[in-house]
Amino acid sequence: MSFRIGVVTFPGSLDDRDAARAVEIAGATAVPLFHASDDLKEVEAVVLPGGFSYGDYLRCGAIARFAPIMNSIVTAAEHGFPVLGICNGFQVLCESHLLPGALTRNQGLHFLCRDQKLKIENTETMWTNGFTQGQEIVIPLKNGEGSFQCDDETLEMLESEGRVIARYVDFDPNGSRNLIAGISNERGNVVGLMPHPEHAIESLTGPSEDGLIFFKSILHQMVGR
Amino acid sequence: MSLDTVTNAQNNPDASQPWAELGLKEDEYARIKNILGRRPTSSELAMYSVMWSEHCSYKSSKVHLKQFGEKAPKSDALLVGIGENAGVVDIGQNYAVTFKIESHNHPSFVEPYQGAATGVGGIVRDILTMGARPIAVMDPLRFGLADAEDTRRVLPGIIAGVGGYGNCLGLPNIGGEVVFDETYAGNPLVNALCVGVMKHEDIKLAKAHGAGNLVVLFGAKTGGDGIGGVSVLASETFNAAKPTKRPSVQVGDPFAEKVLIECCLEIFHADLVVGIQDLGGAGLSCATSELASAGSGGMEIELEKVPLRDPSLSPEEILMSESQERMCAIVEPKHIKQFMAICKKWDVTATVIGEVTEGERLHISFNGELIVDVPPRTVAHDGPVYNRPIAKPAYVEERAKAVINIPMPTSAEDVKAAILKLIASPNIADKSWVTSQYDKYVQGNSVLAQPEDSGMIRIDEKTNLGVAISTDANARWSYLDPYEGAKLALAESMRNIATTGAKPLAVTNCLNFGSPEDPGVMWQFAETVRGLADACLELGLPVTGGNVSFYNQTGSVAILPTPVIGVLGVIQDVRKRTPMGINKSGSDLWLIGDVDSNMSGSEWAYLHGEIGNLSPKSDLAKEARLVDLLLEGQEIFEAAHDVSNGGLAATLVETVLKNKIGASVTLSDVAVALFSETPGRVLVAIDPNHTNEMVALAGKYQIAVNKIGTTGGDKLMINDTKLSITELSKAHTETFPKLFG
Amino acid sequence: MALIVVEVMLKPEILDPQGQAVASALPRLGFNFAKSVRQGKRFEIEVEGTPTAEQLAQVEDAAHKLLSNPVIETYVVKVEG
Amino acid sequence: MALIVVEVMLKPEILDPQGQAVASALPRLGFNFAKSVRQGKRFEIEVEGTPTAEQLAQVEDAAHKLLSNPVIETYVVKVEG
Ligand SMILES: Nc1ncnc2c1ncn2[C@@H]1O[C@H](COP(=O)(O)OP(=O)(O)O)[C@@H](O)[C@H]1O
Ligand SMILES: [Mg+2]
Repeated sequence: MSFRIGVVTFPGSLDDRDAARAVEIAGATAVPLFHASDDLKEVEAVVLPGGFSYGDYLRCGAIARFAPIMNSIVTAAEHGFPVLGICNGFQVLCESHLLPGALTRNQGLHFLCRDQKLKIENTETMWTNGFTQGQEIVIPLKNGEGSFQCDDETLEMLESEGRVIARYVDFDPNGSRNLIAGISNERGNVVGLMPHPEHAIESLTGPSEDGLIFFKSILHQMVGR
Repeated sequence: MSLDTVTNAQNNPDASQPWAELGLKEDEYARIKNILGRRPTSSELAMYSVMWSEHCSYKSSKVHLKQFGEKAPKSDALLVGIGENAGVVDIGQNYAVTFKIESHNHPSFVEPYQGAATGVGGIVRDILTMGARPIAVMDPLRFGLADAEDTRRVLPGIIAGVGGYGNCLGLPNIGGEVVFDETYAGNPLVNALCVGVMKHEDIKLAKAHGAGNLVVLFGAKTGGDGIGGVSVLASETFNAAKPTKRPSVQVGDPFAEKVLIECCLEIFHADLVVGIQDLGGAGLSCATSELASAGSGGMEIELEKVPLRDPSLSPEEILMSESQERMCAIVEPKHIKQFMAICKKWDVTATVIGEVTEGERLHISFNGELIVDVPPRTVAHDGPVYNRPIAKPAYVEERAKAVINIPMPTSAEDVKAAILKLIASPNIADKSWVTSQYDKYVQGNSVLAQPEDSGMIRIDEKTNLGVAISTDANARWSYLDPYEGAKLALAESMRNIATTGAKPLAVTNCLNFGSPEDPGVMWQFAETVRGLADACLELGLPVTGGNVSFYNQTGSVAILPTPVIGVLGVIQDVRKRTPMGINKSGSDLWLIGDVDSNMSGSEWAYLHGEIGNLSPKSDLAKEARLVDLLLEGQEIFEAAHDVSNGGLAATLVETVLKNKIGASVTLSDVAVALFSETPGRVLVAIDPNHTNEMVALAGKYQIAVNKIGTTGGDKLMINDTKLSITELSKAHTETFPKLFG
Repeated sequence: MALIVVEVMLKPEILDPQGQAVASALPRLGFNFAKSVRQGKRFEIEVEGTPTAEQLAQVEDAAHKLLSNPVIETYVVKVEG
Repeated sequence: MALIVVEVMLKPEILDPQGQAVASALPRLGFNFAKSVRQGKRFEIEVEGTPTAEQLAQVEDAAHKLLSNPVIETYVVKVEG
């Protein structure tokens, strides 16, 4: 049986189908998970996709955090279960305190959709082990609230522990501290990423196929164990 | 509190009613009385007044629009034609596609963000109503001068609104237009297009069939949105103190619409509706009367069951409310439980508010009292029809005789300065400031998006079947000659489709004009429709639907006649699409089509304060051959880009800047070659090995082709004019950030 | 130094999706106190010294022109501390 | 019926691009009163009757858990009218 990765749909999730497509192209089986149930359906990893859960009217991810499925995910993640949060998913992970910091309004105050260059800074996490250290990739970025903010102490901790997994290169799209595009938790099983790897899996529809490596990394990690 | 019931209307036949305040003419009011055999109740009056408005009844445009039916070309592709919420086209492999443009001009001037946002929301519901999953949006926009104070208020709000709503729905924005002209000051045009896809068997119609079937209202609760006018009635029938202020501004809730979409799609998938209609303009009045009118029998509605956001609403206001994010479905009783369960899953409020009846009347009651008793057809479909006076405005002949004198550069230096000036002008400049606020990636099927000639969406991931869409208008040509202008807009849109490698299939349109009460404007309108209908017939493309927006004028000054034409095409294998940008060095650049020296309506003329005299004449037979040439030659085109606004100069610069690969070209009569906007031209890049095929295509389709240069290098060389990619890029991209921050 | 506060709220008749989102989230978390929730903006403006009448008039003007959208919003100006 | 208000502001050390945008727009419109501007949120919560101590404690709890994000924001709960 092939490796099962869950993709959660919250009300207002948008990139759930795209994330599922990425999972499948990477060679795993995508399993739809619905916010209202706490059943993880025996998946071995979970992707929290992009979108505007509950319209993001309060704060991005603030309401989704309380969904029943998140209770299960938080508990599992604390025991090493792999979770990738993309964009809104990253915001949900921060609101759930699985990751430190918060994502706030872009410095330019506009929603911004562009092909963004990133540098991969940590290849040890479950979701980035397929990259080479310092590898530069281009994947779409699209958000209105992607500015990573935290206090100095947290920033120092993230940097010293090597938990910044990717940084913006050449262009600062949103005013994130230290140009942070993505971070991981201490164990490296939980990763949050603002840009969208699931939109860079086929050159036909994306700027590159670099995004696929995130999904292949987890397969490699789990299947090759 | 007094309710104006049907009985009351019978007993007090002479009560005076505010029909004039509601925008009805005296004879229209008399006609309503005649239809009903008594005076209308205040609720009936509200319904008739809004359904017989220009916006809902097309009373000034109907007599002209019927040409689209009369002159319709034979088409096997058309599954649902004009008259439904949106037309449906067969694209093969059992897929059907539906698309339509609608305007939200005036609301966007009043409140740019919300006006534009709800414009997107409205057209998406129209597409959803057909049973389709919405898959992309586009936004043709027009503004007053770019540096005008009010444009700085209106434009950022409209862009944020289009993006805010569309992004939150998860619909990729794959194209649109941003055009500036003085006449749009005070009358910005916000046209929104949506395209959706479904399987043939999933097509839904707005019809209420089957006595005993239930009428279900679902989605957002009803508030007082957009009913400023009807409050006249409410304050007359209600004497109790109540809030008299009703917002004329509708506020959108894209999250509510997103869950409504998912909810509807699940309901469609389970095949739970007999008919369905979105609530747009005229709200419940429109939805109930249209459903009943198109159906087999009558309908009974219990209005007090409508869930309210504002409990103080009167029945008249409930009928009129334009609250967004609502739908109305006809459901067989045996399916209602499952229907409700799906609504509950998505947290969508759903309420049975009535049922389809045997009779032929639409009955609406409020707390048991009958307040509406009408033949639904008379409300929805048999509104007044006007044959408005038409007169060719004097300016047309005056312009035709005008002598124009536009400076044309000759020296290498002047050519360089001219190009830099042209590509920095707001109409030609890079629009990324706008389009980067739109998500073009969501759904993962966007094969082409702005700034490509058309947007292209993959429909099937296995077979790679796809559709392409483009919208175009050249209002300056339409101003000089609306008949030709419409034909040229259609030709351009069709050419954009073929340039990317798709075969044009069907047409939609949004006709934006000044006041129909001005015979000159009415002439522009009539000529436009005649031109579009003739062109569609000649090109074999059916009009599947559209929208008319009148009264876009300030005082006596109307906007330029602006027929926005959308063409949809189909491509069998999206992997073969042709992009616009030069993608390798060492290729040959060929210009397909001839140039002439008519500068009328061109951007270069406009930059010198001139609109010109005679619009170019369309040659549709040649345009059709060009389409065939483009489709047959697709395999050899590495890149292709249409020549339109800004002429070859703009085309060359855009082709070079896309991937930052330069080119050298040699042109004779360089200024005309660069700045004339002669229609029917496309620039293509091919491998030199394919020269013979290129020449053969030209012969076969009898279209002139000229090799004008080669690709490569880090600059654009035109004869002895050198422009580095850096300076081109700077000139092209600086304009919008400078103007709008 | 003083703090001038401008509070901007949507007019009561205008749909407030933000407030609605909060209102429907609260009971899901077990909070049942709210009859309704509206969400608005709060601007904290720091000025030198005690605000003068003229300054307050200016703030009013700015609240009307920039901080609020009079088509759909209302505002209140307050001096705090 | 009473109004409980929750005011949520970004912590002073957190970047506030919205407040900054207002601060730089004001002088362009000829307003020179502001030393600095911060933008936050205001929630107006309607409750039945006069708010009880227990209700207020609940609102505090909701403000902490839902209405604000303690990582970047602070909040104040007030009773108004
Ligand atoms: N310019 C036009 N060309 C073709 N069809 C049009 C045009 N304007 C309106 N129609 C058609 O008339 C019908 C009514 O239009 P409209 O009231 O805008 O529909 P809806 O209320 O569903 O938005 C639709 O089928 C629409 O496609
Ligand atoms: Mg409709």
